[in-house]
Amino acid sequence: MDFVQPLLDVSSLTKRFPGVVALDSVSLSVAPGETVAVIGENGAGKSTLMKIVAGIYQPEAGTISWNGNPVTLRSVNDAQALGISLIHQELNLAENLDVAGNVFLGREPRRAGLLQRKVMRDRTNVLLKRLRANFNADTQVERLSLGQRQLVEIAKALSLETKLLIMDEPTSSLSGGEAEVLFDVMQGLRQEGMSILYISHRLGEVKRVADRVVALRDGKNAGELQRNEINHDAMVRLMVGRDLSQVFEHRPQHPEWVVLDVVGLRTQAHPQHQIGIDLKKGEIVGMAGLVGAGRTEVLRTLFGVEPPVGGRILVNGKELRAAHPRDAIESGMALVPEDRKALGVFLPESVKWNVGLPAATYDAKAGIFLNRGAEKRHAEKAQQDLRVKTATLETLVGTLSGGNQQKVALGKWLAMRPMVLLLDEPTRGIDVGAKREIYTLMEQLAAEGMAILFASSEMEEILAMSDRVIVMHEGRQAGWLDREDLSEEAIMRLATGH
Amino acid sequence: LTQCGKSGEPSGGGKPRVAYMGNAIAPFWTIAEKGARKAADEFGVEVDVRMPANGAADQKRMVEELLARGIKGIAFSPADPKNQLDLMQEIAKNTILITQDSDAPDAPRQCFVGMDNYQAGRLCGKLIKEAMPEGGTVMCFVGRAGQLNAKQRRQGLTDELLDRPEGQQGDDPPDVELKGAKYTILGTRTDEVDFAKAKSNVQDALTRHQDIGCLVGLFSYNTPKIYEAVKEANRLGKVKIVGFDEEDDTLRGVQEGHIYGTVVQSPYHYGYESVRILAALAKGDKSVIPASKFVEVPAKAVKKGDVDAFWKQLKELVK
Amino acid sequence: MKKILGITTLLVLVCVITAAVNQNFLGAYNVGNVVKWTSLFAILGIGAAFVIITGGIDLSIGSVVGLVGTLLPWLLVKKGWSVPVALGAGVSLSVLIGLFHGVLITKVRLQPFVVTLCGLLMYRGIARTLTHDQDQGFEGKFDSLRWLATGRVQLPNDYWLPIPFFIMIGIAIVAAIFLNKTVWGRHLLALGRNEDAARYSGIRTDRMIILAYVLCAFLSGLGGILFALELNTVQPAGHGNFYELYAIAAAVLGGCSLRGGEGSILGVLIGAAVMRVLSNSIGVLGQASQMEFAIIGVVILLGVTADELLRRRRKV
Amino acid sequence: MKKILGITTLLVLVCVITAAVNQNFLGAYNVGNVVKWTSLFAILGIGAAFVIITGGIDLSIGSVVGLVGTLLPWLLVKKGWSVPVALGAGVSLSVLIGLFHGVLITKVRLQPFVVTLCGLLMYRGIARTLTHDQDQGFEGKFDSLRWLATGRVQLPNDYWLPIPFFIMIGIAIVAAIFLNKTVWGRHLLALGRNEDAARYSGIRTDRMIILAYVLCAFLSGLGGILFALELNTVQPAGHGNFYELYAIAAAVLGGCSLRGGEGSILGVLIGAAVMRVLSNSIGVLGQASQMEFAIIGVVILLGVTADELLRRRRKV
Ligand SMILES: Nc1ncnc2c1ncn2[C@@H]1O[C@H](COP(=O)(O)OP(=O)(O)OP(=O)(O)O)[C@@H](O)[C@H]1O
Ligand SMILES: Nc1ncnc2c1ncn2[C@@H]1O[C@H](COP(=O)(O)OP(=O)(O)OP(=O)(O)O)[C@@H](O)[C@H]1O
Ligand SMILES: [Mg+2]
Ligand SMILES: [Mg+2]
Repeated sequence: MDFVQPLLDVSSLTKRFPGVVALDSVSLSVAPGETVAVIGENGAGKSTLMKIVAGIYQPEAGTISWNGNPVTLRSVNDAQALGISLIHQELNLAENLDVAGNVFLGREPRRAGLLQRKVMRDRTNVLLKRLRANFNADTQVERLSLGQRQLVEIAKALSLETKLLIMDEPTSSLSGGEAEVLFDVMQGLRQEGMSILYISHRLGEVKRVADRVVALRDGKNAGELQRNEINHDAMVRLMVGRDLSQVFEHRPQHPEWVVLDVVGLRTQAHPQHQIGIDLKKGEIVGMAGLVGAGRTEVLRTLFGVEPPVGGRILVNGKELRAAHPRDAIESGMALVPEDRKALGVFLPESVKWNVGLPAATYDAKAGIFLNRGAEKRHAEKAQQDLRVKTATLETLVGTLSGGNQQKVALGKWLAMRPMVLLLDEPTRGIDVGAKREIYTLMEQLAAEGMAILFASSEMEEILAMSDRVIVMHEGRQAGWLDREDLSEEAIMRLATGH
Repeated sequence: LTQCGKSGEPSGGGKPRVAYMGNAIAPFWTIAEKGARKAADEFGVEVDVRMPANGAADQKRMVEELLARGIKGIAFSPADPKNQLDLMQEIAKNTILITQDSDAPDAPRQCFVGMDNYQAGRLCGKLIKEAMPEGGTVMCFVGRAGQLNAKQRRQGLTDELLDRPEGQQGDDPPDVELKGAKYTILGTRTDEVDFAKAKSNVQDALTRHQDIGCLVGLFSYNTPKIYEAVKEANRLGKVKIVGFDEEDDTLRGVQEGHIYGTVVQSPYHYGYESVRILAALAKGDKSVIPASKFVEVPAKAVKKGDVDAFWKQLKELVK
Repeated sequence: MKKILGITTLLVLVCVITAAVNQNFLGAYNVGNVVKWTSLFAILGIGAAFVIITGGIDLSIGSVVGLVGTLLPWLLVKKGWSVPVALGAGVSLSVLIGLFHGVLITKVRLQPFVVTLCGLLMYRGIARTLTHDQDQGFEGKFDSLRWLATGRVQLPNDYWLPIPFFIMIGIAIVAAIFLNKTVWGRHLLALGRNEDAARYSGIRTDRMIILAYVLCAFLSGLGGILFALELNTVQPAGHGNFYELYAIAAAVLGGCSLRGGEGSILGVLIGAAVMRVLSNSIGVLGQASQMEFAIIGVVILLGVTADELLRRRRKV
Repeated sequence: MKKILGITTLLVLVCVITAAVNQNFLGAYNVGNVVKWTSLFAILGIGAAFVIITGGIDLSIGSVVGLVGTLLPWLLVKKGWSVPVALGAGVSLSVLIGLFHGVLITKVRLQPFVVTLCGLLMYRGIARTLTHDQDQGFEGKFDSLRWLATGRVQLPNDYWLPIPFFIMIGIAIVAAIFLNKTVWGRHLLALGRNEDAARYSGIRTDRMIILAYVLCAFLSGLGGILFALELNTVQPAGHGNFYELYAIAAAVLGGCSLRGGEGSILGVLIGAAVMRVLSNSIGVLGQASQMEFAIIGVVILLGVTADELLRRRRKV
């Protein structure tokens, strides 16, 4: 291979956090116009590496060169000045502003200090159209679903005059269709000569987009794959250090007893449509749809987060009038929400604290006193069952990697032994290994008789895990598919409203 | 849109409406209110009584509101006469102005009802001298040191204790120690009318000065708080207490002999006389104003000997 | 706009009721005065709004009003400084105070509540110590300076507008443009809701926050000067007490959320007007001043409750 | 624990310095008094802490102190109610006030700052109106009731502990157990951290928030009663003014974050002690009361700054 001066060359970067070495002498380089995928298990150090490159964290050791010149990145501004921009794994938007405001935040087109709103709006709309978003520049970010917000983040990154675009799991809340659009856009960028650092746990995507794959394991370089070497098994081997079979085999149950019976449910976001669901004991039902299809809305309503506009919910034959999640919990339901950072876990509290919280009321001694023993047991069990990678049970959840946070969000409900488990994007941002663990767990829970309803944007997951699938389209229940009829085409047809 | 402001209000059965304004919220002014209302009944006027929580700033606003109400006269107690001249000019321009309780000779007021707080302070100084003839240390306690009556009382007392001759008025800041031949004024502690602070100020002083001679309450509530704190410290008798005004607890302390004496003004008469004069002026009768433009309501010292009679009389007045 | 509908309705309602009961309420004299007080408090409210938009709070407003308001007559009368120098000292002092707050909050990362609470105590103490707790006033001099607060622009029919009204309108226009039309205002709003997002977007959040505290302290100082000129007499221990609450209340009534990221300058003006008109109408209607607080509290509470309930209904 | 290290050091420092300059500081009389005032303010601080832990704020504390504190002597002396009935009325009233705040905040979704600011105004106004602004006192009677505030438990060497100290310790122990050992305390902390996540975890956040406001108002009312008993006479217009700031300051100094989700009862006690000891030592050292505020402000600011800087150094 000819020697090309790399655009970015990072060598022997080391970064420590209290109790962990997040990066241990990691090196990485990106050539102009190259797309490099960085893969690794949860907590491998991918995001930390990217944040250092983007000027958010400062490394303890190591050097960063830009076009061959060593640079020190003290702040986001330093990195931006070079032409480095980052789409964060966890969304960071000013929800009080509209989409255009967020896309141009910090770099607003201005004349004599005055905002040029029209320019912002027009340019944003062009970007949104390019991403085929179903909202426009004037929409308040507050009103967008998680997936839609991710599109805003992407639009924001695209709007930058960037030489190196870092995308930290940009598709974790996107479904296949939107991801395809993104890949088209990336293709275009690449042709314009932009370099891209791409992080994803969806190995199929990585294979599609990457020129080269760099793997991290436990904060160290674990190897590289050139374009022609990239395949699923090779990537898994680098990340995990051993083989994992590619496809997860779901063993369908044949249950009879309907534990969750939803009739004519109308949600607040889409009161004009009625939803009907019959979820049987031991069954795993998937919920598919495009971004903003209304899946989260249905799960939230079932869980009592907001009252339904109409319809009935029967759990185990008893009518549930959920005015509060607590009512839903009491009737045997649990929900692992999509937005784990805001809703799923308490970041500034420990693993033990988080896992013990829902069950605390039921474990209490004399009805009111905290039962620390039970709390510890739950936490230990969750850590074992889910293989949460944490230094101790006292570690703050906020310092765990995204995947491990997700495990905590799930783990806190296991102690409650719910009859109906609602999962909203259960493997969002989770690595292949952990994903398998979660699938195994879902499988096992279903076998024990738990009924599971899960919303997912990942086609493979829907196909692999579901006994049946509900497809949503713009708040409407577009149709049901039985396992025999499941196929990507069938789902997409319903999801796009054809 | 026609304007029908100045003609006054249709309410009140045609009686003219006058206003009586204090300079703070205190029992002193509640007694004055009694007198004002009594006079209003007797002389056929309606009276609006106003007390500002926040001194001069509130007074200005209240005056504006009263004038907007079409009031026929105001008996005003300036919280800061030197700097409230234009406010008083504004009153005088729109209605009848008299001052009461504290005077502003430069203002266009028709007359002044009351007495000098400075003289009351001198009187208090004399009480201290009687209580502590051999001399000693004195400490003052007050809600707001900057407020005029507090300033005058403190100055009068200071001048008396430092043996400045009558007619020679000093100007001493409240936060310094003043040494005289026999008497030393250790300072003045303020509490912003927070009673808890008023009490803990006394406690702190008792802790700091184990040999303190006399504690003086300049605002009406200060004296009872001094009394309580001294009692709790088991130093009644060893520490002399002198005060101002006629709070029940102060008078009780005087009765018991634990408070040496208190200087009382007669707020009831301030109220009564002010409204009497305003009522007459509102009806066009100027004969109520003496040539000196000074309607005196003198202050006096109440000690153990005369407290019973004074109290009985007071109770009758405010009934 | 929608956010201030409720409070505007409340304002109109109070005005209509008071005018119906006592015609003098709409008389030239009263209108001029209400406008004057509203203007003075609105200046403080605008300052408070900037800080509230960043998600912070400034409890020291009243004490800054007190300190600067005491210093001005003290420097002029007791120390004999010239007018421009004394004014300059007051303004610079307040800017420095704001800088001090901002730096402690952003660089030392102290909580705004704590920093400005200490400020509340300190500036009050300094004012009292410097002046030995003596009332300060202009003693009938400096009338041309006092015109800034007491001057009037005559209108037909005896009506007049006070000079502070024009000062306030000037400030409000600049503030509204700053907040809604400039990049900086945009950044202020963004960091108020999500500081990380703003920082990751390359906004120098610390500078913007410091700026907000400087603006607030500056407007408090300016307010302090105007209040002092208007009142003529200033009590170091009491001048401006509780004004931070009025200022914050005006801002919050006007639609600023204490969670940050929201606020409208017009709203603040209306909020300040509500507070002043209420207080005035209680006085003009001849209610006992004991009840003034209670009535203001109840009316504001009814206003915001109605507002919230209406808004919720509109949503559903 | 670590969070209160700084403030404890500050407390010890102030004590040592004051004691070195004036031995009377450690004398029986002064110690008893300081302990008493600390206890009274700590009761308010504990109440404030509960509300602050939910991420809210209660500005009405001082007015509730004022209202309940005025009502007690008024009901007993002026209205001739019996002691248990009057006490019961005071306590019920404060609980109702808390309920009212909590419901407005959780059900009508008003901002705590607004609700309790209106409360500040209303309860003060009610107290003043009911009593026509007259001072209320026990007039030398009810000494056995007043024992609750003025009673003493003798210790060796003339030292004594005031009854309010024991009341406060009782409350503090219950509060600490509630906060750290019970499910409710856990729920309170959780919702303070993140109300949405708490609701998604099945916590009835509304009820817990209401409970916090009820506790705060109840403790304010109790504090109001004790202050009144201690002071013998109270002024409706002034009693308790600014006490909310002292209470909140005690809580914040003691490690409660105004962002919610954090707080320690022991910290609040120490925070209250710092405030009182500072004030006392200024008096005992004979500083002018004009400077008291300034000194308290500066010392607290230095304390929290040092604390923050030290903590940061430890982290790095
Ligand atoms: N701010 C922080 N404080 C302490 N520890 C941290 C912090 N951020 C990351 N870590 C730790 O550093 C390690 C690397 O985390 P990082 O977020 O880089 O992982 P990742 O590869 O991006 O994982 P994921 O795929 O789950 O996003 C983890 O062990 C994590 O717990
Ligand atoms: N708080 C809200 N207010 C108003 N509209 C909302 C709100 N949250 C979501 N929506 C809208 O409701 C629709 C459904 O959103 P929902 O989050 O249920 O979709 P989803 O299928 O889960 O999509 P995603 O994959 O993006 O999470 C979207 O169009 C979104 O814009
Ligand atoms: Mg990551
Ligand atoms: Mg969703």
